Amino acid sequence: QKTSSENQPKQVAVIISTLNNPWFVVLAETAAAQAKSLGYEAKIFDSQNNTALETDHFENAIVSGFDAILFNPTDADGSVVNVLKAKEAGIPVFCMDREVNSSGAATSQILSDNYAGCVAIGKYFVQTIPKKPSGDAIKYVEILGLVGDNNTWNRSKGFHSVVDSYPAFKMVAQQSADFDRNKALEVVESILQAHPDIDGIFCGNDAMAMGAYQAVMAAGKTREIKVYGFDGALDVIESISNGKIMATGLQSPETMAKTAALYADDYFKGKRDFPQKMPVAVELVSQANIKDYSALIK
Amino acid sequence: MLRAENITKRFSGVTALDAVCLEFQAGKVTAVIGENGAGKSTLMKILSGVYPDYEGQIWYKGNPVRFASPRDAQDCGIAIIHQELNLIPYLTITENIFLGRELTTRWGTLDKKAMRLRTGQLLDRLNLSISPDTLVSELKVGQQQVVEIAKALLIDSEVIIMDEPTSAISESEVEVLFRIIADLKKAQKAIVYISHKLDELFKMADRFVVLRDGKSIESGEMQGMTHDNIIRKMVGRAVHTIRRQAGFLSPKPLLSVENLCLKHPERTQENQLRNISFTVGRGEIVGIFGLMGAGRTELLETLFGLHSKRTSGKIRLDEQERYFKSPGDAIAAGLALVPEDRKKDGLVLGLDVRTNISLTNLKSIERNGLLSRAKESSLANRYITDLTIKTSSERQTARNLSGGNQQKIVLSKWLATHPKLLMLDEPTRGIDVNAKNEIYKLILQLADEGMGILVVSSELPEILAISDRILVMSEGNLTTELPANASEDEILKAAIPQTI
Amino acid sequence: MQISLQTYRPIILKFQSLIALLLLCITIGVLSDKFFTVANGWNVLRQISVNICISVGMTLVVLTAGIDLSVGSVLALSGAIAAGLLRNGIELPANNLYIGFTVFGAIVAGILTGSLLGWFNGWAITRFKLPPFVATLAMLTIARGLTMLWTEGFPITGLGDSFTFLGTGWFLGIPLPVWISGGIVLVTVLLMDQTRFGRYVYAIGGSESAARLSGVNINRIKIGVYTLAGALAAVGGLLVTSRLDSAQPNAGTSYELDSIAAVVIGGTSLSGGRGSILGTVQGAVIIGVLNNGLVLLNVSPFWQQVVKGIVILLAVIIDKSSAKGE
Amino acid sequence: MQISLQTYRPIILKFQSLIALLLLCITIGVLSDKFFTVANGWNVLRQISVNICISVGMTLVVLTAGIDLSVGSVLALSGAIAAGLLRNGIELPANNLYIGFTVFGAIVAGILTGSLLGWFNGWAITRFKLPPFVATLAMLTIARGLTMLWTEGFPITGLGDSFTFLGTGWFLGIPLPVWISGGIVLVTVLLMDQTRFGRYVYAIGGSESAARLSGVNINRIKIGVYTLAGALAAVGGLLVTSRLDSAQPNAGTSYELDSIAAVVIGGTSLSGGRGSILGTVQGAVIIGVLNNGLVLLNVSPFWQQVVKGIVILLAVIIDKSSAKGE
Ligand SMILES: Nc1ncnc2c1ncn2[C@@H]1O[C@H](COP(=O)(O)OP(=O)(O)OP(=O)(O)O)[C@@H](O)[C@H]1O
Ligand SMILES: Nc1ncnc2c1ncn2[C@@H]1O[C@H](COP(=O)(O)OP(=O)(O)OP(=O)(O)O)[C@@H](O)[C@H]1O
Ligand SMILES: O[C@@H]1[C@H](O)[C@H](O)CO[C@H]1O
Ligand SMILES: [Mg+2]
Ligand SMILES: [Mg+2]
Repeated sequence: QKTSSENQPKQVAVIISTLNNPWFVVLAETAAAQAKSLGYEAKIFDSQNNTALETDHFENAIVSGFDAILFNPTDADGSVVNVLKAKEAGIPVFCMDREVNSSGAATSQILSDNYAGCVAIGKYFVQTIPKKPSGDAIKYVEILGLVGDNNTWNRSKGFHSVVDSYPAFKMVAQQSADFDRNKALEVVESILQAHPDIDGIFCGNDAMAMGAYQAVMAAGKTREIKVYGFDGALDVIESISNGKIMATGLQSPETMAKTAALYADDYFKGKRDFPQKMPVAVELVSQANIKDYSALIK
Repeated sequence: MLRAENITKRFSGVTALDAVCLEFQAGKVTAVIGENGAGKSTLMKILSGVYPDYEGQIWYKGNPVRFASPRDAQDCGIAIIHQELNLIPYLTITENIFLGRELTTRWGTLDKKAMRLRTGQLLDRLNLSISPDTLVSELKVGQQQVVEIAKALLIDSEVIIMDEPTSAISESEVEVLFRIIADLKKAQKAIVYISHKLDELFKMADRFVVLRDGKSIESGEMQGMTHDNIIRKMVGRAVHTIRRQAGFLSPKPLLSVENLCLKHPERTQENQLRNISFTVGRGEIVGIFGLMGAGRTELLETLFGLHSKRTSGKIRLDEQERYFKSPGDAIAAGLALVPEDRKKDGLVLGLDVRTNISLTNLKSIERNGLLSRAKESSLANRYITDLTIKTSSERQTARNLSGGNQQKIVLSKWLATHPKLLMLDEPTRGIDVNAKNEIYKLILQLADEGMGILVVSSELPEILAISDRILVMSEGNLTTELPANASEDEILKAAIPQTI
Repeated sequence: MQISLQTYRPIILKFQSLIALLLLCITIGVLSDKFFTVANGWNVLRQISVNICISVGMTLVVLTAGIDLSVGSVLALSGAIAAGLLRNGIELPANNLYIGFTVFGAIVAGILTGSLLGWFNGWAITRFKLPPFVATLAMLTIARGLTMLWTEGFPITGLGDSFTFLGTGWFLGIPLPVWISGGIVLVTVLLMDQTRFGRYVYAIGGSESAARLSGVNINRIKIGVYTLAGALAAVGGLLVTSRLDSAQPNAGTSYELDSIAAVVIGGTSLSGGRGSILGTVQGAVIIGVLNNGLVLLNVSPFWQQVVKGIVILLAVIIDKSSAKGE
Repeated sequence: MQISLQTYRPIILKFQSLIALLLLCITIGVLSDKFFTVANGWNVLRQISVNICISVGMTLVVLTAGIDLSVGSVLALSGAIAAGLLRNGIELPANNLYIGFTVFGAIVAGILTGSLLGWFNGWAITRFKLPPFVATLAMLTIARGLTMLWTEGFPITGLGDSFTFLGTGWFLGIPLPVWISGGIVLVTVLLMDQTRFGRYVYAIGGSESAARLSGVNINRIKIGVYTLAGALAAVGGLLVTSRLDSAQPNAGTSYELDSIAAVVIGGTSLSGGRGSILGTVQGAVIIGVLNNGLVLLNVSPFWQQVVKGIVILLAVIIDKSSAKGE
C-alpha cells in the first residue's frame, strides 16, 4: 500500500503510447490538466509506441512513488504485465482510449470502441457511394495505419465487417501509410496511377485521410473519389463541413482523459467500485450531421 | 630452394611481370634489384601467396607449388616483410607479432605471458628497447619497421623475403639487421633482399637478380660487381651521381628561426623542441640530420604552422616576423612542405594525378570563380613533363603510381605554389637511384634559382651530397651546425642522444 | 586511348552502372502497365524530391567521411518554424510587438533554421572533435524535441495557396518540387566539380591529413558541409510542409536511413572521399521507383518490406558487379 | 615506467573516464532522492539489459569497422518466433504433424533465428563485398516484414510463467535479465581479451589488409561476428518478449540507434579497431541512467528529448577531455 505523506499532493502519472501524434497529445495533456485542476501533481510519460519502454515507465513510476496511473497502453496484450505490476504495487491504473486484455487488472478502462466506430463508418461508406448504373463493381482503397498496431486492425475489421458483405464493393488496393499524412499522400498518389477509377478511400485515421484527400485533389478527382477517415481531428471535421471529406469517427480524447482523471480523484477519496469498462462512444461525423458539430470548428 | 619460372602477372591492362624466371638458393642472400615499378614487390607478393592468380610455375624444394593465401606460404616456410607496413595500429607489439599465430594455453585461451616473453626476446635480439606492450600506433615508422622484421623472424622459415626492410630505419638498426641476416645465412636459410640503398647490397648480398619493366634481365654473383655496373643493369644506361658544388655564401637569410620551442602534446611541462635557432639563406640548401625520433619532422611541421598552439619562439621570413596559425598561412607566406609519409600526408591517394597537383593551387586555375579544367590540365601536364613523371595520364589515380613518381607528384604540387622556402622530409625514402638522382638534380636547380631549401634526411650520403650546410639534431635539440665538408664521424657524434 | 573517355569520369561513373535501375524499371513496367506513364513519372520524381534534397547534403557529409543523423529532425523543425512564422508571426507581448511573415520571409527563416542547426553540428564536430555520429545523433533528439516544443505537438496547418504552391505547383509542365530538387542537384554537381569547395570536400574525405598539409582549412570546410546539409534538409522540410499544407511535428522521422541508403546505394563510400551527387540521385530514384512500384503492384504491406529489402540487396549487388565489368 | 599499467589497458581504458557517468549520477541524485535507492538501481540495470545484449554484439561488429542496422528487427523476429512456437508449435497439416515446443526449445529456436539472420548479414557482406550499412539495412526491412508476416501484425501473448520468468524473475536478489546481460558481458570480455577470435576482430578493424596478410581468415571472423550479433539481438528479443509476456510485431524499432549510441558513447571508434565491451556497457548505463533520471526529475517529455541530446553531447565531450588528461 502506498503511503505518501498527507500534506504532499498525490502524484498522478500519465503514461501515453506516443506523443508523436496530436491526438495523443490532446489525450495526455487533458488528462494531466484535469488531474492538476483537481489538485494533484501530474507527469506525462511518452512510451514512443514501444511496449518495452512503457514497462520502463511503469517501473520508474512505481519506484518514484506515484499514486495513480492514467494509462494509454501501447498494446492490448503487451501492456497487461505492466498494469499487473502496478496493481501489485497497489497503484490504481485507469486505461484511456485503448484497452488491456485482462479483466480486473486495471481499476477501470475508459474506452473508445474503434471496432464499432468503424462499423458505423462502413455503413455510411456503403450508403454514400452510389451504385454504378452499369452495374460495374464499386472500387475502393483502404489505407491502413501502422501494421503492427492493433488499433489498425480493429478499425480495419470493423469496416470490413460491413463492407465485405456488399458484393458490389471491391477493394482494389490495401496499403499502409503508418498513420502519417505525408506517407498517405504519397501512397495514394501512386495508387491513383494504378487505379485512376476508384470511387472511395477509407483511411485508418484522419491524418492519413487528409493526405489522401490532398492526393485526390492534386489528381483533380475530388468529385469522383470520396474520402473517409477516423479520429475526429479538427482539420477533418472542417473538411467535412467544406464537403471535402465524407465522414470520420469522432472519438473524444478529452472526454476519456477527463473521466480517467475524475476516476482517479474518486479513488483517492476512497471510492473502489468502478465500472470495469466504460465505453465512450465513437460518433459518426458525416456530411449528414456535420451541422451538429459546427461548434467544434473554431 | 625457391625457383620461379615464367611468372606473368597483369593488373587490369598493366603487365607488371612478364615471364620472369629466377632462383633463390639456401644459405645465400639474393638481392632483387630494379627501379621503382620494375615489379619487385609484385613478384614477392606472388611468391608469398598474396596474389594467387598468376601465370607460370613456382618450384619450392624441387616440388611445384601454388600458394592460395599468405597463410599457405607461411605454412610452407616462406616469410615476408612487406614493403608497406602491415601492422595493426591499435594492437600492441606482441599482439602484432603473433597475429595469426597466437600461442594458446591448454584451455585454448591466449597464452599472453609466453607471447610477451618471446616478443621481449625478439626485440632484444633486434636491439629495440621498448616494452612489448606498447601500441604500434605509438611507435615511430622506423620502430614499426623493426617490429615487422621481428614478425618475420618469429616463424622458423626456410625462405625470408625482405622488401625494403631498411627504408625507415637508421644505420644502427641496419647493423643489427645485418647481423641477423648473417645468422640466418649460417642456418642455411634463403634470403631475398630488396633495397634501393645499393651500399647495403654490396655489404650483404651474395647474388643478384635484376628486374627491369617486369622482365628478369640478368642474374649472377655479387662478387666483382661495382656500383655503376649494377646501376647500368638496372636502368639500362649509366647514371651520374649528383653532388652539390661547394662554395655557397648566403648574402642575407631567407628564413631565420630563434628559440623555437614546441610543447609536448600531453606532457605539457616537456618540450619536444628546445630553443632551436638557425637560418636558411636564399638559394641555400640546409640539410638536417638526426637519428630516429630526433625531432626533425616536428621541426618542419612546427615551421609549417601545424602545431601553432604549442609553439613559441620567433620565425622570420624575409626579415619579417611571422606567425603561422595553420599550414594555409605558411603556404601563403611562401613555405612548402614535402612530408615524410607521402602516402598518408603527401597525397590523396584516391584522387588522380591532376587533382593532387592542383590541390595547393586551386585559386590559380580558377576562371570566373569556377575551376578551369583546361588550366588544371595544363598545370598538371607541365609538371608531368618537367619532372618526367611516369603515368599513363594525368587522370591516373595517384595510388597506382610507383613510389618515385608519387614523390614527384608531391614535389609538383608544392613547386606549383612557387614557394620561397621548400622543406623536404626524407624526400628520397624508398626511391630508386635513378629517381633519387632526378630529385637531387631538381633540388639543386631550385636552389640555383634562389629558393631556400631545408632537407631532412636519415641518409648521411644524401645529406653530404646536396647540403651547403648541415644541422644536426638530437632529442629535440639542435646540437651542432657543420659545413658541407664535415666528416661523417663529426655528424654522427652530434646525433647520438646524450641521455639514455 | 582511354584518356578522352576518362575526362568525364566523375560524372559518368555511376551512370555506367544504371543496370540495376533499368532492370528494376523493366520488371515493374512488365508487371504493371501504369508504371511507364508520364503522369507516374512525374509522380515518382515529385515523391523523391524531398529525399533528393536531403541526400545531396548527406552525400557531401559522407564524402568528408562524416554522417548526419539529424536530417529528419532538422527537416521537421525548419518546416515547423517556417509554418509557424507564416501562420502566427512573432509576438513579443512585452513590448507589444508583432512581426508578420510573408511567404518569402518564412521560407528564408526555415532555411536559416536548418543552416543554423547544421552549423551547430559542424561546430560541435570540429570544435570538440566529436564523432559525427554522436554529434548528429544528439541533434536528432534535440531538434525533434524543439519541434515538439515549438508546435506543442500539433500540426501547423492552413498555410495558404502561395506557400503550398511550392510543393504542389507546376511550372512549364514540370512539378515545382522537381524543379527545386533538380536545381539543387545541378548546383551541387557544379559545386563539387567546378569549385575549390568541392575539391576540398573530396580531399578531406580522401585524406584529412594530406588536405590539412595542403593548406585546406579542414574545420571551415566541414562546418560548411554540415551547414549546407542542414540548409538542404530545411529545403526538404519546406517542400514537405508545403505539399501537405501542414507542418507535422513528426515529419521526417527516420528519413536519415532513407537518405543514407540513397547515398550508399549510389556508390558513395561511407569512409569518405569517393562518390558523387549523381550516384546519389540514382540511389534515390531506385528507392523511389521501388516504393512506387510496390504500391502500383499492390504488394501487401507485410510483403512490401521483405521485397524492398531484397531488391535493395540485389540492386547493390548488380551495381557492383556491373561497375566492375567496365 | 608506464609498462605495467599498460598491460591491462584494454580493460581499464574506458574506466578512466567514468567521470561523465559519475557527474550525471551525482546531478540526478542531488535533484531526486529516489535515484540512489536499491530498487531504482535494479530498475535501471534491468532496463538497460536488453540494450546491453544488443550493444555487446554491436560492439564486435563496429570493432570490425562494420555496422548492424538490423538488430531491432532481428530482435523482433527472434522474439516472435520463440513466442509463436511456444504458443502454437508447428503444425504441418499435410502429414498431420504437430510439434510442440518447450520453453527451452522455444528459446533455442529464437536464438537460432537470430543467429541465422546474423549469419546471412555476414555472408552477404563478405560474399558480395557489400557495405555493411546496405546489407544490414536490407535485413532491417526484411526481418521486420517477416515479423509482420509471422505474427500477422498481432502480438503473440500468454506465454506462461516459466517463460516470463526469464525477463521478470529474480535470482539471489538480482533480476534475471541482469544476470543474463552480465553473463554475456563477462563472456564476451573474455572472448575479446583472451581468445584468438577477439584478437582477430580487433585486427580486422585496425587494418583489414594487414590482418589478411597475417593469415587471418577475414570472412570467417566477420561472419562469426555478425552471427554473434544476431544471436545476441535474439537474446535481447527473448528478454523483451518474456518481460512483456508478449511478442510485439513492432518491438525493437529504432533500437539500432540506441545501441550504436551506447557503443560510440562508450568510446568505440566507428572506423573500427579501437574500443571495448566495457566501454559500451558504460555507454549503455549512461543512456539508461539518463532515461531514468529524466523521468525521476519530472522533465516534460518534449524537453526530455532536448535535454537527452545535450547530455549525450556533454558526456562525450567530458569523456574525451578527461581521457586525454590521463
Ligand atoms: N594493385 C595494383 N594494381 C594496378 N597496378 C599495380 C598494382 N600493384 C602494382 N602495380 C603496378 O605494377 C608495376 C610493378 O609494381 P611493384 O610494386 O611490383 O614495383 P616495385 O619494383 O616493387 O617498385 P618499388 O621499388 O617502388 O617498390 C608498377 O607499374 C605498378 O604501378
Ligand atoms: N604523436 C606523438 N606523440 C608523442 N610523442 C611524439 C609524437 N610524435 C613524435 N613524438 C616524439 O617527438 C620526438 C620527435 O619526433 P619526430 O618525428 O620529429 O622525429 P624525426 O627526427 O623526424 O624522426 P624520424 O626519422 O623517425 O621521422 C620523438 O621523441 C618522438 O618520440
Ligand atoms: O485513436 C488513435 C489515433 O487514431 C491514432 O492516429 C492512431 O492510434 C489510435 O489509437
Ligand atoms: Mg616495391
Ligand atoms: Mg621524421
